[in-house]
Amino acid sequence: MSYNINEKGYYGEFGGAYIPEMLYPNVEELRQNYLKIMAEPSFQEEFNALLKDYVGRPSPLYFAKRLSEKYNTKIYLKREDLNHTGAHKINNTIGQILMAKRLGKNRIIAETGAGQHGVATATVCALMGIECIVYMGEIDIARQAPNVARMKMLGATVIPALSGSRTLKDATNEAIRDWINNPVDTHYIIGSVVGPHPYPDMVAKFQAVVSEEIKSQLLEKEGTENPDYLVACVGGGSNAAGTYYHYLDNEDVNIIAIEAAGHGIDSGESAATSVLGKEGIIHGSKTLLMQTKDGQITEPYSISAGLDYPGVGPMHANLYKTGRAEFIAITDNEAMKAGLDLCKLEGIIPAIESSHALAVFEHKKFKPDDIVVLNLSGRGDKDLQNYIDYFKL
Amino acid sequence: MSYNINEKGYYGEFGGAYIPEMLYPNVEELRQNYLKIMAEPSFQEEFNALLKDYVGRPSPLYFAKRLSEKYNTKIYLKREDLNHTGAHKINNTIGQILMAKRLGKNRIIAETGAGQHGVATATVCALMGIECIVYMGEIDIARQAPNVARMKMLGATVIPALSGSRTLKDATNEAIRDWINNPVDTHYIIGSVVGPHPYPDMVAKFQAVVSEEIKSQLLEKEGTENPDYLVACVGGGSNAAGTYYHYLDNEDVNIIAIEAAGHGIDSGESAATSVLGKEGIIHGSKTLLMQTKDGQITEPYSISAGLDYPGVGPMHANLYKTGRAEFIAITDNEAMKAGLDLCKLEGIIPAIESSHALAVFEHKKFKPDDIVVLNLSGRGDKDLQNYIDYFKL
Amino acid sequence: MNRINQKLEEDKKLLSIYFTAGYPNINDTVTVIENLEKSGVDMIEIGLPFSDPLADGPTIQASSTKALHNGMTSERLFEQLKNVRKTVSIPLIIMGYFNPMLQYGVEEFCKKCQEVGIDGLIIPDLPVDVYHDNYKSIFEKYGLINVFLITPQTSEERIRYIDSISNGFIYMVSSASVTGSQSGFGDAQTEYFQRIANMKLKNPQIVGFGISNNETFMQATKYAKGAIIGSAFVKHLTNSGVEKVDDFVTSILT
Amino acid sequence: MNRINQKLEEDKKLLSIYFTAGYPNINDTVTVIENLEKSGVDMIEIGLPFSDPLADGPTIQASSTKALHNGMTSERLFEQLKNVRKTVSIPLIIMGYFNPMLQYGVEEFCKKCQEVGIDGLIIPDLPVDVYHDNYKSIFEKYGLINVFLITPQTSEERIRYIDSISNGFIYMVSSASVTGSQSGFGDAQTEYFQRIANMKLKNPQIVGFGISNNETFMQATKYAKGAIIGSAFVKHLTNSGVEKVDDFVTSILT
Ligand SMILES: Cc1ncc(COP(=O)(O)O)c(C=O)c1O
Ligand SMILES: Cc1ncc(COP(=O)(O)O)c(C=O)c1O
Repeated sequence: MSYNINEKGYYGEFGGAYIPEMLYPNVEELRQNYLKIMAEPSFQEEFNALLKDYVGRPSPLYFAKRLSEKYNTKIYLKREDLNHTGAHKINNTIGQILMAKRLGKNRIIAETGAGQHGVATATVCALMGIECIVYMGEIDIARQAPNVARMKMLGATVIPALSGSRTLKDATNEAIRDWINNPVDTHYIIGSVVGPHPYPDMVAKFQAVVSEEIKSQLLEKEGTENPDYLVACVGGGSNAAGTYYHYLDNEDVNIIAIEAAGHGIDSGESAATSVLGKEGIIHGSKTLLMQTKDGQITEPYSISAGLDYPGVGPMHANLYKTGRAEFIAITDNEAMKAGLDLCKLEGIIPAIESSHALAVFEHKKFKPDDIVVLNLSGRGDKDLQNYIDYFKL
Repeated sequence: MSYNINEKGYYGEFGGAYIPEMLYPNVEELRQNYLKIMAEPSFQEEFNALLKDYVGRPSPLYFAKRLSEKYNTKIYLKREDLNHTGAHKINNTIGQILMAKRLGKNRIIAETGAGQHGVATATVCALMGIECIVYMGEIDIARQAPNVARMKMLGATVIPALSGSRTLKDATNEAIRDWINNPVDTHYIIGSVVGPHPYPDMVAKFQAVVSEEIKSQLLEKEGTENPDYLVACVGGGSNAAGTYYHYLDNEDVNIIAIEAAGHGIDSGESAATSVLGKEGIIHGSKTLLMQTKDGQITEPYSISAGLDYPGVGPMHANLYKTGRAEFIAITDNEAMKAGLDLCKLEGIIPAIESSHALAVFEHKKFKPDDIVVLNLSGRGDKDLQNYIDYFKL
Repeated sequence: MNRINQKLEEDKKLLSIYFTAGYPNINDTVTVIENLEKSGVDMIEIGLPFSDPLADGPTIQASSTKALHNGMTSERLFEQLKNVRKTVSIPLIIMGYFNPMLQYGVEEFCKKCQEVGIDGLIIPDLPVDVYHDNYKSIFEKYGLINVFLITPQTSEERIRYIDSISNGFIYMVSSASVTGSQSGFGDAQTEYFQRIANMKLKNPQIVGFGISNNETFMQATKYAKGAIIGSAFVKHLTNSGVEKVDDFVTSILT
Repeated sequence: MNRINQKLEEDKKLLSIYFTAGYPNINDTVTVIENLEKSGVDMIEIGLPFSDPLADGPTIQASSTKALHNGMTSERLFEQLKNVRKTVSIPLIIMGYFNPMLQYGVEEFCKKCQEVGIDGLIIPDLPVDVYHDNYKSIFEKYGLINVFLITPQTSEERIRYIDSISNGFIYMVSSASVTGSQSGFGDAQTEYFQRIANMKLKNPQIVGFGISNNETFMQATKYAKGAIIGSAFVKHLTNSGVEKVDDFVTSILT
């Protein structure tokens, strides 16, 4: 049994491309070409060179000594926070901008939640001299102000999404609308393993460099490629997909996915899709999503803009359904505390998204000789004001 | 002729340790031990491991294609902005915290201008679980708010310096006062190649990893270890010292040092020490500094908090005096424009300090086949508000 | 014979109107339908509101949000339509996104449609292939016509494929865009309308998106069998209420 | 014989007072000196203000800033002191940081000191070695005593070295700290005072830093030859002005 995508664009029963006909030419063009383009030596070469010299890869696999002591286990942090622009998102945008160029596109659109994907997209557009429009929920614009400023510096146009919950979901709707309106010259750089096939697979493949590096780094440090556990937070699921990718079918390695419980699973203000979601269609993909029994998509809530999304990518829906991954929901409070803890113990200020992953250690007891690799998906510079307000520092 | 330090702690006629007797035991303890400790294999091992796994070194040497095209020369950026905490400063604080531990110190103080050194110090203190006090000018606290927030997150105490120009110079005074008051258990982590011997040399040696990496990276990319030019901004001079270190005595390589001209050399609001300074004593070191004819230290001005310092380290005073380095002064306006240019051309938001270095290309014409390596000393996240206000974005 | 097919055989250009069920007020649905028929409209698309209508522009999205807020659901809509066939005889189509239908159960949804007298469905985010492989037989079992969209970017090959599996009409999107975003048609549209007409498809085409007045209605129907008006009508409902439906229809037809 | 050495030979505990030249007002310098002598002070340290007085606490720093603001410079100070020896006979020491002296020219500075009747210098940031190698002969040429500091952290060996190159007194910093930061002495200080006394140095010691009233003056001079008051006096000047110097000195001595 494989947990990877099949030829039809499905993970088990999840995935596919549930898109309006207006998007068909774009998505189909991408579907027909993405694997071929990614396989071209010139693509590989350019992609790898940029990851190395521009993004700063490989990102370190850092043994967190004081954190490990606190929880009496062996914790390695995969330092995606050290990437250029401060999160894993750039791995994907580098790949997609090269893809867009080869598809002859000269206009880029993107949605963003935490703003990391928006910044990463604005960045690669500046790098290539291509026009960039980023949709961002009005609420997220307010709570991730530094990233809005960065996008402007980089020359991108940031358009507020004013509908619905005015967060990531709605920004995605707006981006899709833009794409419908601009079907020829525009490439839509989706920021996570969501959306219609082939996006979930393409984004996962661009992020797969994370687990590729983990394998060789862990081999060097521990004499084995296999950790006992992989831990990552799941908004749409791209940092998690990258972390799991090369281990998906290796059941010696346990997979843990962390979702945002917001004020608590039962509070009505949550984004814990696996617990609260049901199968359905969101943003062109059949997956798990939070919805009313009538099929209206629920407005999610999380303190973390990057996890404030009512769905998960189809890969994760399948990992949940099959039991391959253990899903744990972490509240705002637990995440914030875990984030501050990392600051104090390791001198690393994590993105609030990543803080959710870090809270796993208060939830689950690991054995002293367990090797736990956790994706520190981003740095917390964008979240400083939230932390400061929260802790009244 | 060597441009490195001599046994007495001088670069040519600059350097020495002009300190009150109250500081003598501390500085002397350091002077007697620093080379020995740095040479210990266990020190080297710990230092290098942290630089790799925690800081994320080597930092890339990135060929800036679009910038190179614009200026018709070959521009490589040494990406210190990708280091953990976002600037070169961490190279030094990692070294010094290991030094402090070996000297048995359990309390750390530091001064900071842009806040990068303060953050880098707070970071390593958190990493090692050591108390940290950072002095920062009141003006700098206002203009580098994100870094103040970061220091708080990391558990450091930030104490405003309220005297004088309320910038870096005054923060340094306050830090020195603290050290005088706490002579036994405290190590003072100076953030640049300034202060009494052995600080300038010690900090330069910790930063020397920058030029060590440039040599091998350039060899890989261009088939030679030697660029035609090295460019770095000079506040106190630590990123510059690191950039030049292994090339100091190799006169095939031209050295360019960029200072902050503020509103202009003759405006009375400047920090261009080489042009405006004279020999004198500042913060324990004989060097060039801006002063009245009566020997009072002048209050400097630069839009960049990290360059807003009336002196330079003694290494740089000597490079200036001997003509080994060319010094160029860049105004606020030129720097800001160069910074925005890098955003738009390369998708990199530089620290305003580094933007000064980037303005070199508007000042000096390089040949098409010149290889110019420029130290991109830090990222601009801390400066977003300044850029936005300046450009009314 | 399905009412849609019957209507398409009439020798006239058809005017089809879209509105959102439960808008402006929850119980306006049937009133709007009745008034539309009385005003001389040929066909009606009843919008089943969805929280995330990604093919729709701001006007229809706002009406959907309002309708949901009013309490509209699939269940409620079927309830409202229970007796619609006692008073209305023109073709009725439900236009909605796939997720609410999926949650209702596709077969159950189709069954209910048949029960209340719905003739067809337009589901923008249900792709042709998925329909063909999974749902075609269900739709047919309940006598429902499924309507597919084509756009100026749709390839000739794909148009022929869509034509082959369609059995009512083809919804010809005037330009690739979300609803409500165009005003007036240019050369590109005319060229496109003509190109499609020349393909001599087995299904007639009805143009949608961007029709808002008599002029655009005339342009659109020069080459096509009919035209659908959505946003412009919803705007009219917002401004003038359900009683003035007549004014709007008159303004389009004359 | 230098006035300092003469004074040190007197069989009494010495009270030395520090103040900042040109403070509170630019022309107060000589008035303060005269009033101090009249009040029974044994020795005066005239602070040459510096922009960055890193061994000083807030009180003295603030007075320096004010004095600079008032226009005090080395030149101006020498000007003010031109006739001081017509009215004042106790030892006068200039205390200042090295950079202003360096800019003035060290030899020129020393020459001026001699001309106006200055007996010695205290330069906190001129290290013993640098003095010894570069400036000792100049100081001696102009008959100036240079005073070095020791602190509780200074090693015995270094104290002996400092004693060997001193020819006046040793400035014994009561505790390692900037000026004005202690209030009262504890066991550690007493132990330190005693330890130094037991070393039987050739130069007498005068205690500075942390002396602010009769009690601390008595404690400090129990083992040492005298004591220096700085911040407490500057505070008094700030609050009570130059005419009330007498009150302050009386409060210390009785
Ligand atoms: C730092 C960080 N981590 C995680 C996420 C969540 O996205 P994903 O689940 O696709 O990794 C985001 C999204 O913005 C992010 O910025
Ligand atoms: C990014 C950056 N560059 C340069 C400097 C200037 O310091 P130095 O001259 O020691 O490199 C600073 C100081 O804070 C800085 O933050």
